Amino acid sequence: MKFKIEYYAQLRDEAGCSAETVESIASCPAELFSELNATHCFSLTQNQLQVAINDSFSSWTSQLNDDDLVVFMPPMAGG
Amino acid sequence: MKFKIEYYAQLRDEAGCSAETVESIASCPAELFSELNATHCFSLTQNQLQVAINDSFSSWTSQLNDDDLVVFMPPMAGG
Amino acid sequence: MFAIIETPADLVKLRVDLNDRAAGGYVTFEGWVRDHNEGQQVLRLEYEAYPALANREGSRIVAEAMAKFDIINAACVHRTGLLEIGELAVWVGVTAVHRDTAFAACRYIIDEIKVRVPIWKKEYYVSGDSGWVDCEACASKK
Amino acid sequence: MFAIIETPADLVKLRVDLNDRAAGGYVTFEGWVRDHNEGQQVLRLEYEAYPALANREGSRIVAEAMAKFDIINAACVHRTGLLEIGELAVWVGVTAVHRDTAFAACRYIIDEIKVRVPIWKKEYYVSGDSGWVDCEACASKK
Repeated sequence: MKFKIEYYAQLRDEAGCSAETVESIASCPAELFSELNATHCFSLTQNQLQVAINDSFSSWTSQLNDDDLVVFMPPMAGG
Repeated sequence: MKFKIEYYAQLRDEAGCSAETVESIASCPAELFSELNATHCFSLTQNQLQVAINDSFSSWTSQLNDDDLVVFMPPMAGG
Repeated sequence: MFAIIETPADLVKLRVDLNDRAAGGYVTFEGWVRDHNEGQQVLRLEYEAYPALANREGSRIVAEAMAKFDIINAACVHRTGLLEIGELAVWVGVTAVHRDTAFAACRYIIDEIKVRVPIWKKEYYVSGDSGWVDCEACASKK
Repeated sequence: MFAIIETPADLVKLRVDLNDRAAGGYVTFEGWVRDHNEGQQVLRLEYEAYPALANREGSRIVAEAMAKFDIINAACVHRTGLLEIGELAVWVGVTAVHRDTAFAACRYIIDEIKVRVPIWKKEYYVSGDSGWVDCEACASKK
């Protein structure tokens, strides 16, 4: 399947890009993050992050579908 | 002794003036209020009011001195 | 800073005067003239103060808030005179490093102002009647 | 109303939009960029949002406040981009008939915004370093 990934804050800095499209056999965000982490060596671990699929908060074990937009989010720090 | 009295809000309406100077033998605000009440028939009783002498909150039994400014205050209703 | 004012508050200036490089949180409370009170439709309000004591007691309350809470600055102004619906009657502003104390101090100031500062209000009703309003503390005891 | 904004908030307009004849109390919270954080001197901040989800989650929080508290209206805006010391990063405004619920709802909104809305900030220090700031909830657990 093909996924669009967007990166923000320190994940963007570490990925070196704000978005990328990847081909993957990952069936859920946890698998997808593990794959991307192998490439980008993020300093944050999965349990420090939240994930959104298609602009909605999701669980790490949600089913991914082709063309999904997946965003991994560092701890919120607004305000 | 001579006292200057100022009236505010409903007490001013009921006294028909915002200030007056009175000659009195009252030794404390309680006595003074009782005298003035005989003249003006206020709708508020002493226990509903507070009193200030010379722009400071005072007790009803404080000693009055000649030329004191005495103000009887209805319940505060600011804000 | 506390002041009784007879003309509309300059909200921009009040805010700028509290701006501080060390402040991370700024909380304000505004009391507005609303169109109803205790079941009656209100046309306008008239506020009257005993100015010398009102300024003294208002300043004391702001100073108490500065002493009680870990805040940077605090200010309060209260209008007097005839006010129309929607007009600002009272304004409180508090700055602090963190929001917790700014909220607490702002709340403290407005609560104390309402029961301790010699200010009274007369309501003018749509019905044609008018009347001096009981104090907040008295009303809540009814 | 919730919005992510890229230019300074128009505080006059935000206030006028909340003005309501039935409102007696108006509480606002502003988060300002302060010159220090956790012992470091801060030069400026950069806020970044995930806009689609930030707008959605921010709007949800404001709607929750409207449902939970007896208030008339509520609004919140959050800046993104480079902000200098003293600039407004976040603004919350709440109107209500009485002040109790206005304070409570304003507090609820800012507390939730800080932990639930996907916004991040990078601090630029006087020392020349810079860094993304840990979330408020994480920092308090340290």
